This record gives sequence, structure tokens and C-alpha cells, in this order.
Amino acid sequence: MPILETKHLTKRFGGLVAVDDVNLKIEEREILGIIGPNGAGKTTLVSLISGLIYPTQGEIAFNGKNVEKLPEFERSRMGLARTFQLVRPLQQFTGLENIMVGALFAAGESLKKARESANEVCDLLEFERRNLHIDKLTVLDLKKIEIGRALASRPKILFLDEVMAGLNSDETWQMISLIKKLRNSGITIVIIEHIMGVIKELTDRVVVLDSGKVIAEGVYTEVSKDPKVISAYLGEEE
Amino acid sequence: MKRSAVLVVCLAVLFSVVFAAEPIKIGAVSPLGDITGKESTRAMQLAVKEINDAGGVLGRPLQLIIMDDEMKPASGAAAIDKLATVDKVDFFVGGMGSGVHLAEIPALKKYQKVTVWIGAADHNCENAVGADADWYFHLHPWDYQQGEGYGIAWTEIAKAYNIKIEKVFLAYEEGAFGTGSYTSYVDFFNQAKKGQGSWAAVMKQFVGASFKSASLGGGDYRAILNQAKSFNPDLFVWAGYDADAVPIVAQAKEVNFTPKLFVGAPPGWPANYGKNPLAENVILYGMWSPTLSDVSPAAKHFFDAYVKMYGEEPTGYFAPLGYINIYFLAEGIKKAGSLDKNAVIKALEKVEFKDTALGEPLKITPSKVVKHQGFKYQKILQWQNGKQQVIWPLDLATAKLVYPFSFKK
Amino acid sequence: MNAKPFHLNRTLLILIILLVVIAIWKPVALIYGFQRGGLYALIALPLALILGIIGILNLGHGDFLTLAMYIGYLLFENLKIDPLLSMVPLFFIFLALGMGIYMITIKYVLKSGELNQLILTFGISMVIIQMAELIWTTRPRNLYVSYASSSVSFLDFSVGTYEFLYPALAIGVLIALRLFLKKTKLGQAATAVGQNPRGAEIVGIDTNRVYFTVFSISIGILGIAAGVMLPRTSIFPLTGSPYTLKSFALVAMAGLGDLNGILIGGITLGIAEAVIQSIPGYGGWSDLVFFGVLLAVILTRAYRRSES
Amino acid sequence: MKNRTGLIIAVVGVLSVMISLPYYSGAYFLSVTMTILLNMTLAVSWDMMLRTGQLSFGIAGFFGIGSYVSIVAVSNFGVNNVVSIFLAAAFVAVIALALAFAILKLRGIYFAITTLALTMVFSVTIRNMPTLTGGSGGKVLYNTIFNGDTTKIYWLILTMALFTILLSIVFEKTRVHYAISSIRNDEVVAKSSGINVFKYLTVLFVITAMIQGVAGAIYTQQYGFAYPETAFSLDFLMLPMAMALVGGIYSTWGSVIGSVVLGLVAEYLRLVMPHGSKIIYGIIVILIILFLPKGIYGTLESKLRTTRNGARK
Repeated sequence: MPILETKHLTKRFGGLVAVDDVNLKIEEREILGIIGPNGAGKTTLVSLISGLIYPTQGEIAFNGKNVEKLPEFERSRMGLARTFQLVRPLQQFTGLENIMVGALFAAGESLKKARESANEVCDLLEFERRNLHIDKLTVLDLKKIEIGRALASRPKILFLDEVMAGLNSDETWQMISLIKKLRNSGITIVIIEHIMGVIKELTDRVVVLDSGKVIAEGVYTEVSKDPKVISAYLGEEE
Repeated sequence: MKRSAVLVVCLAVLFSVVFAAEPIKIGAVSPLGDITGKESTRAMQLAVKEINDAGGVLGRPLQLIIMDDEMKPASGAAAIDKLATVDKVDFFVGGMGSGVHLAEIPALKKYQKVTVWIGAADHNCENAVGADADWYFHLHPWDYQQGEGYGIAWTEIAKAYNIKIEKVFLAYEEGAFGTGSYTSYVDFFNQAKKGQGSWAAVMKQFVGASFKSASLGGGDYRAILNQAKSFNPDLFVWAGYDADAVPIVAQAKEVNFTPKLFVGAPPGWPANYGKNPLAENVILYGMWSPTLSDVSPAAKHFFDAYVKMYGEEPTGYFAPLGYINIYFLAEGIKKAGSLDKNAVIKALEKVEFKDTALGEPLKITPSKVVKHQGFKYQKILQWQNGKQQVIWPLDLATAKLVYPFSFKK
Repeated sequence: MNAKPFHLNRTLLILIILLVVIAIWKPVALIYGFQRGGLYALIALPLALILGIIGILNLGHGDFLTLAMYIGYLLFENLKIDPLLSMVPLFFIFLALGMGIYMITIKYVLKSGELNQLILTFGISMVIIQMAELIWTTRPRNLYVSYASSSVSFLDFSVGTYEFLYPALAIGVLIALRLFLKKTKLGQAATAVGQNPRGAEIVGIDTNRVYFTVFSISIGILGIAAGVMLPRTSIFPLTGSPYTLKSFALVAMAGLGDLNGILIGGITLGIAEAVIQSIPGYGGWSDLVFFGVLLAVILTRAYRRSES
Repeated sequence: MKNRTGLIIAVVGVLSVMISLPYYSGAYFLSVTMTILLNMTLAVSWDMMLRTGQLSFGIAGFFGIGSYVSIVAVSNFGVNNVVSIFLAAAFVAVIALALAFAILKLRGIYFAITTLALTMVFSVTIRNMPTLTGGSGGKVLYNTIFNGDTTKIYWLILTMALFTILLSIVFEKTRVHYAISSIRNDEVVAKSSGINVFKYLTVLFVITAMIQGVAGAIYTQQYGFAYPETAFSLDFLMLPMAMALVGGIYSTWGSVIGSVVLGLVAEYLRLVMPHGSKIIYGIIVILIILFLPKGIYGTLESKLRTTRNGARK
């Protein structure tokens, strides 16, 4: 049984169809990549699954349970976690406290336990400046916070929305090894990425979206040769 | 023997001199930001100055300590506490605003000092003070007394001028002040239907309707004036605030509403109201007018003294009331011969002025609840050529009633 | 794609039907409401401008209006300037006052959060009210011009003509503002700032200059409103205060940035109020209508948004 | 550890000074203190809601409802004075809970104006129910609480203020703090981190409304009357807000300090200059906002933090 499955998932904004009849099956412990040109509906798809927005049509089954009507916070408590494309740190807190929030609420831990978990997550992320205030941190630190908060919520499946954007190549490699570490710890990971090198390096399988529709699916090396995919990306460059 | 007598006399003189330097303290609580509070405390200071210039009371000067209640209940209550415990005043005087006074009453009860109050006409205050409070004196007529007085007044006026008053319309502001008037008019109407009460002869029909006062953000009276117009009253009364005074006549003119008697009953009037052509022949309920100087020496004395001291005319009746307040209290202390509370209360009960700054006599009588009520009725005045002329009481009248009301072209 | 225009038509249709019903039932109330509603809109427009573009809720809004009325009163008393003419000097005086207030206070709280701005304007409001009380006392002042209570009669009714100036001026100011926002460079910049201040700054718009202009113009418009109100309003330290709340309510009802909505909303509320006032015995509820309509609009909008 | 003992001694010290105040302070100072404690309660409760990011203009509304429930319960239904305060709390809680479902979807100025509009709706409704509430004519209470014993009333107000402060501190020290601060900082992140936003907003809204209702009930019991204009006076909204701002928002101590400072300043000004004292008060508020935008406590705290950090380095 797949850990997450969508059936005919559709989202319309007024006249625009952002996600169009998407049927996904995500298996446990795989790393799935979602790629596609700008405006293909990748982030909207993640937001539908995480519960930030509700679908116009279709179903989402998580661990065999339909969740499409559940509010976001409940999905996150069930083990669905996501990061945001533009980092969204909580300005008032330190790095550690930001991460604690995930442990406190999504994982339902006590204050004391949450602080321990957050520290563990920081260790795992090699996030040293955890006790500093947000305004004193670097981009990489903020990315770590973004992932850390999701990790602290003890997710079963983790959606990473363009975590590599804005990182230099050293940092990118650091991040790649980190994601591998996460998969080894038993988390299913879905990454949305523009950098094809990252996709190639990390994913077991990719899904290509264009104008809200799935146009190809499979191993990256094969999908990347698919003429439909190539034309979709070419279309973007024009 | 002789020597010791001299010593005793010397000591007595010395003692009395030292003692004389110790003033009698009067605490006043009033809203100083408001024109009524400002003018009444000024008039109080005038009275204190006059009394002190004349040698004080019991050989001691009066000292007036004024606190601002900021029109806030809590500030009023705190002011009473401060005057009683920090300044250690012997007497309380003041103030206006029933809402503030209600909060002051528990504090006043705590100290039970002799208190003479000029404002706060809401009968709620009377009920809150209660019948036991023999130390409480209230000079301003209560709301229901005013209503009773108007009935007497219109009956006498109808007779004296041979006019017909049957249909009464009351436009009242929707706050505590206006609603209070309305309730008392309804009571009088119910009595009048049975042929009882002061309004029996002049209230065959009665309609009341509320409006939002300009002072609270309203100021559109046309709906209510149209209602009044279709009722076609003989007597039209509006009970609102000074801010309503001009707009309501202007809008009456606009909707072409000319009742035979156009009466305003606000607690004060706007500056230069008399100069406004629309004001001509508007009738008002009030307690005082500068024209009273023509018929009352006491009113004339007050008016001249006030103008001399402050360089401007008092604008409303709270000034003479404040002035009377101090003289009334001083007279009581003088009669009592000491500051002993019971003696002062007894003496104040017996104080009688034949003439006051309001042009009428003052004598303490019981009202519905409290034992010590001063004035009972208001007067009826009419704007004529920019002046408030007294129409009623008829024996104080300074001019004849102009009837019926109409707008000048 | 079709849903929106249809929806708009329906709302308009309901509004028109309602107006026709009211016109037959209470023709005078309709006129009064139209006049008063115009005044509400006229006063709310500058508040909307400051709130929409600078993002400051000016709690001293009505108190600037009060101050303008006092100045207009002084102009009338001392220089015999007709109140309607005094709109011109009042506009410029308050434009200048707006500049001054902006330079010494508003400018410094732009970055410090909406609450600080709120309390700052609360402080300004308090200072204006207390100053007025100290200088002019609480005693109201009025000025008399004969044309302010002129009227025309038809059938049984006598309807005042002066207050038609309120909606007329509101429409005039609205048109002028829209022209300013559309046609001038500064106006376009202001629109951009209102929609996205950070973005506007990035593309090189001098936001400070925009704020300065918008704030002063808004305060200036209050001078115009004061001029037209003078002949029919009692002037006292709290004259203008209630308009702050009403204007805020109107802006919230129309939605931020919708200047036309303020005119429509103002007149709708004015009529609703006038109709309730004209029903004998229910005048006391007219305030409830104002805030009831406001609540209904805001809540429906929130509900509709969460639906979509 | 040493720090903690010091803290306990300080707390016990302040508490005993506050509790025994009626025995050595004069009636006047006690009276002023009661007003300050009342405003403090309102300021802290308003700030508690503000920490969720929601600017409430509804203080005066709940205050007024609390006032009226309490006075109506005592004078119309013969309820015991103290019980009437609990009744007011319960009634306000029910109303707030019902409203929560309708208005806690709103944000920003829409939430603010809606709470303000509700205040107006409450006061118009109360005014138009004369048989129950006395309408515009107001209502007077003849048997006041504790027979008007100021000392007991003071303790009652002190208890209310301390309870509010304690609750606010508890909220600052527990997971509630993380939940509501997250909501204020970024609601989207809060939701995706498993925070039940609506639940926390509702809890905070109902609790703070209840506190404001209790404050209204106690105020009315203290002075023994209620008028629509005084019970729903916007003074009960603007002054506590100014106090919280001047002291420093998003913290318990900010509101506490702000209400003490502004309360004493206002009273002092009233004594030394009977005319125009409020101009100075207004100017002080303006100056503090201009020069101490974080408020008194906020500025002190960040100064302390930088010096502490400096010392650590």
C-alpha cells in the first residue's frame, strides 16, 4: 500500500485550473521528485496535500485514510510535513525555538521533551547557531530551520519545496547528504526542485507536471528524454 | 487677679487670632473641562472671595479646594477620597453629571460630611443617596420636579395669555438625560388622563420620540421633526444638549415645521445663540438669565460681581447655582455657630433666602426621597431680540410671551 | 469566468429594487439618507486614503475635522469669509498642517508597527480635543448663513436643498482623487505603494514622499469637509470624534483600497439609517443598523472568501 | 538558584505590600490604586489577545456586558453580589464563544472594526431593553458589594489583577506561548506545524473577554450603577491600549508597568494642573511612542539583553 495516494485531485482558482486530475502514488521510504516548469502547479499540489488549501475535487489518502477534508494542523499531526519555498521563520523566536514549535504541536511533545527533540534535530542538521535570534542567521541556517521544524514534527512523509534555492554549491552538497540521511532514518521524501542535478542525484522516481497535469512519470534518466517533458521545458524558455 | 484676667484675655485674643488663621475647608468636585463645571467653580470662588473679604465665617476664612472629576466616575470618586483624607475638608460641594455623581455617592456616604450639591438632576442619584442621608443637600431640581414645574407653568401661561395648549410633542435625545425627561412626561400624561397632576389642564395628547444628540454624533433631526409636524402640536419641546440647539431650529425651518410654542430644554446654550436669527422667540427651560438683573437685586449683584471678576458674562445657570451653593453653606455654618455636623445640618434646614442669584427664594424642603431639596422648578424663558426674557414665574416676568412662534423671513 | 459579472448584477439589482421600495415607502428618508450618506463618504474618503496607502488608522481623523471647523468658524467670525468659500483656505491650511504633523510625528512611526501608529494618532486626537476644550471651552459654537436652511416644497414635503452639497462634494472629491491616482505620476506611485509597499520601494518609488503627499492631501480634504459642514453643524471639541468611527466602519465595509465602494457604502448606510429613524418608536435602533450592516458585510465577505 | 530565591522574596514582598495596602495607605491612594489595577487588568488581558496577532477593540463591549449582567442579576433577580460577578464571567464567556465562531476568521483591521462594531451593537441593545436594563436611564444598585467596604473591594480588585497577571505569565511560560506567538508570526507556518489556530484563538478570546467582563462587573459593583454611556465608554478601550503600548506590548510586565506609570502620571497631572492636564498626558503618550517605540519595558528589556550578551562575549 502506498503511504500517500491522490485520486483525481483537482484545484481550480476561478477559471484557472492549477492542479488537474492528478493521480499520485507515493511508496514508503522512496524519494520522489516533482518537477515541471514555473507555474506548473507543483507548489499548489503540495499545498493541497498538506492542507493549506482544499481541493475542488478528488481525494487524498494518507496511510489508507482519506484526509482531504481534514484541516492542515490535523494532517501535520498525522505525520504530513512540509517546508516552504520561501523560508518562513517565526521572527520572534531563536532557531531552536522555531524547531521546537514542530515538536510541540505536530508531535505533541511536552516543553521539556520538545526542547530535547529540537536539539537532536539541530545536531542532525549540524545547525550550530541554534540559540541565536532569526535576524542574526544566514540563508542556510534559515533553510535548516525550515527543514528542522518539519523534522521535529516527526513526519512520516516530508515535502521539501525548493530547499536548494539560494544555496551555494557547498551548501547544496551538504543539503543533499542531509536528505539522504533523512531517507535512511525512514522518512518518505517528496522534493520539488528546479536544479536537475539534485533531482538526478537524489530521486528514485520523478513526476513531471505541466499546466497542472502529470505529463510523465518514471526514473529521472528516462523521463528527462521524454519529448513531452522536453517540449514543456522548452516552452518555458521562450 | 487682675493680672491673670489680662492674661486670659490676651490668650483668648491670641488664640482667636491663631484660630482665625485656620480656614474652613470646602472641597469642590466638578468637571473643569466642561463649561458648566468651569463656570460654577468660578462662581464658587467669587462667593468665597466675597465672604472672606467681609471677614469670613465665624471669624475664619473659607478655603475652596477644587478637584476636577474629568467627567469620569472613577476620577470623581477618587477626588472625594482625596479631599476627605488628604485635604481633610469640612464640607463638600459640587458638581454635575449624574453618571459621575452616582460613583461619588458611595464615597460621600463613607465620610458623611455635610454636602451641598448643585447638579445631578437624575432621580437615580436621589435613590442612591437614600432617605437616611441627612447630611446631603441638593439644590438643583430633580428631573421629576422640573416636569411638574413645567406643567404648572404652562397651565398658568395658558390662562394668563388665553391660549390653548392641548397637544404636546417631546423630542428627546436618546441618552440618560433625554430619556429621563421622556419618562417623567409619560408619567404626567398618565396622570393627566385621569385629570390629575400639574399637566392635567394642558396635556390632552402626548407623543414622544427620540433622536441622537449632535453631542454624541447625531445631529439629523429631520425625521423626528417630520413626525412632529404631522402631529401638529401646540407645544413642541426638545430635550437635548446645547449642541442640538441651533441645528434643530435650522432643520425645523427647512422642513417648514412651526409649532405654536417651540421650546428647548438643554442644560446649557451655545455661545451667541441669541445672535442667531433662528433663535428668535424660541422658548427655553432654564433657571437663570442675565435679564433677571432687572427684577432681582441678588441676581444683579451676582451678575455684576461675576463680570467684574472674570471680565465675561456667565453663560448658564450653573454659575449662579455655584455662587448660591457657597452662600447657602456659609449661612448655615454662621447660624450653627460651629462646625459641628448636626448643628450645621439643623441650621441649613432653617436657612431661608428671600432672593438669590437665581432671582427666586431658596428654602429647604423634602423631595421624594431626600430630606433636603433646594430649588423645585425651573423657569420659562424666551429669546427675544437676542436676550433671554423671563416669562414664568409670572411675578418675575421680564417680558411678555411672544405667541405664536414663527420663522422670520 | 461568468460567475462574477452575474453576481455583481444580482447585488446591483437587489440594491435598485430596495431603493425603489424605499422611494415609494419613505421618499423623504431616501433623500435624507442620500444627503447624510454623502457626508459620511466625504469624510471617510481621506481616512481610506491614509489607511489604504500609508496603512495607518488615524484615530485623530475626526479631531482634525473638528479643528478645521473651529478655524473655519474663526475665518467667518473675524474675516467674514463665507463658510462655503472658506473651503479653499481651509484646504490649504490643513494641507500645511498635515505636512507638519507628518514631518514631526507620522514619519517616525512608519516602521514601528500599526499599533504604535494607532496610539500615536490617539495621542494626537487627545491633544487636539483638550486644546480645543482649553481654548474654546465645551460650549458649542454655530454660525448662521440663511441659505443653510433653505428648502423646496413639493406635495406635503419640504426638503432641504443645502445638504445635497454633501454627496455632490463627495463625488467631486472622489473624481479628483481618482484622477490624481490614475493620471499623475505621484498618484500612480501612491497606488503602487498602497498595493505593495515593499515592492514599490524595490522598484525605486520614494515611499516617504508618497506618504507625505497622501497624508497632507487627506488632512486637506478634511478642511473641505469642515467648510461644507460649518453652516449646519454645532462646533465643539468632540464634534468630529464620532466620524472617526463611522469612517473606519465605512472603509472596512467597502474594503481597503476601494474608493468607489466608500461612496456607495456611505450612501447605503445613510439611507438605512434614515429609514430606521423615520419609523416612529424605532429611532433608537438606527445606530444598530449602521453597525449591523457593517457586520453583515464584513462577515459575508469573510465567509465567501473562506468558501472559495 | 540564588536568582530564584531572590525572585521569591521579591514576589512575596510585593504581594504583602499590596495586600496590606489598605492598612497604611489613605483612602485616596487606595482609590487611585484600584483604578490603576482595573486598567492594568484590562491592559494585560488586551495584550494577551494581542499576542495572537489579533487586535481587539472589544474591551469596552465585554466590560459593558459584564457590568450589566452583574447589576441586572443583583437588582432584578436578587443574586448575591459576589455570585453576580461569576455570573457575568459565565455570560460573557458564552457570548464570546458564540461570537468566536463568527469573527475569529477575520484578521487585521477587519477583526478590529468588527469587535468595535460589536461594542456599539451591545450598547445599543442594552439601551433599547429598558425593562431589564433601565435603558438610557441607567440602573442603580442599592445593596452594593460588601456593603461598600473599600478594603474588601480593594482585595477583590487586587485578586482580579493578580489572577490576570498570573494567567498571563502562565501563558508566557507554557506551550501556549509557542502556539500564539507562532500564530502571530506566521499563521501558515503555525497551521502546518500542527497548531490548531482556531482553538487557541478561541481560548484566548473567550478567556480575555471573560476577564474584561469580570472587570466590568467588579467596577459596577464598586460604584453601584451602570449607564450605557459609562459602562461601554471607549475610555475602557483606549486607556488600557495606551498603557500596554507605553509599557511595551507582547509582555505581561509591559502592560503592568504601563498602567502604573500612566495611571500615576494622569493622577499627578490632575492634581498639579486642573486645566489642560490631558494635553500633557497626550503629549507624553506621543513622546513615548516616538522615542521609545518598544515601550518602557520593551526598551529596558532589549537594553538588558544587549548588555548581558555583551558581558557573555
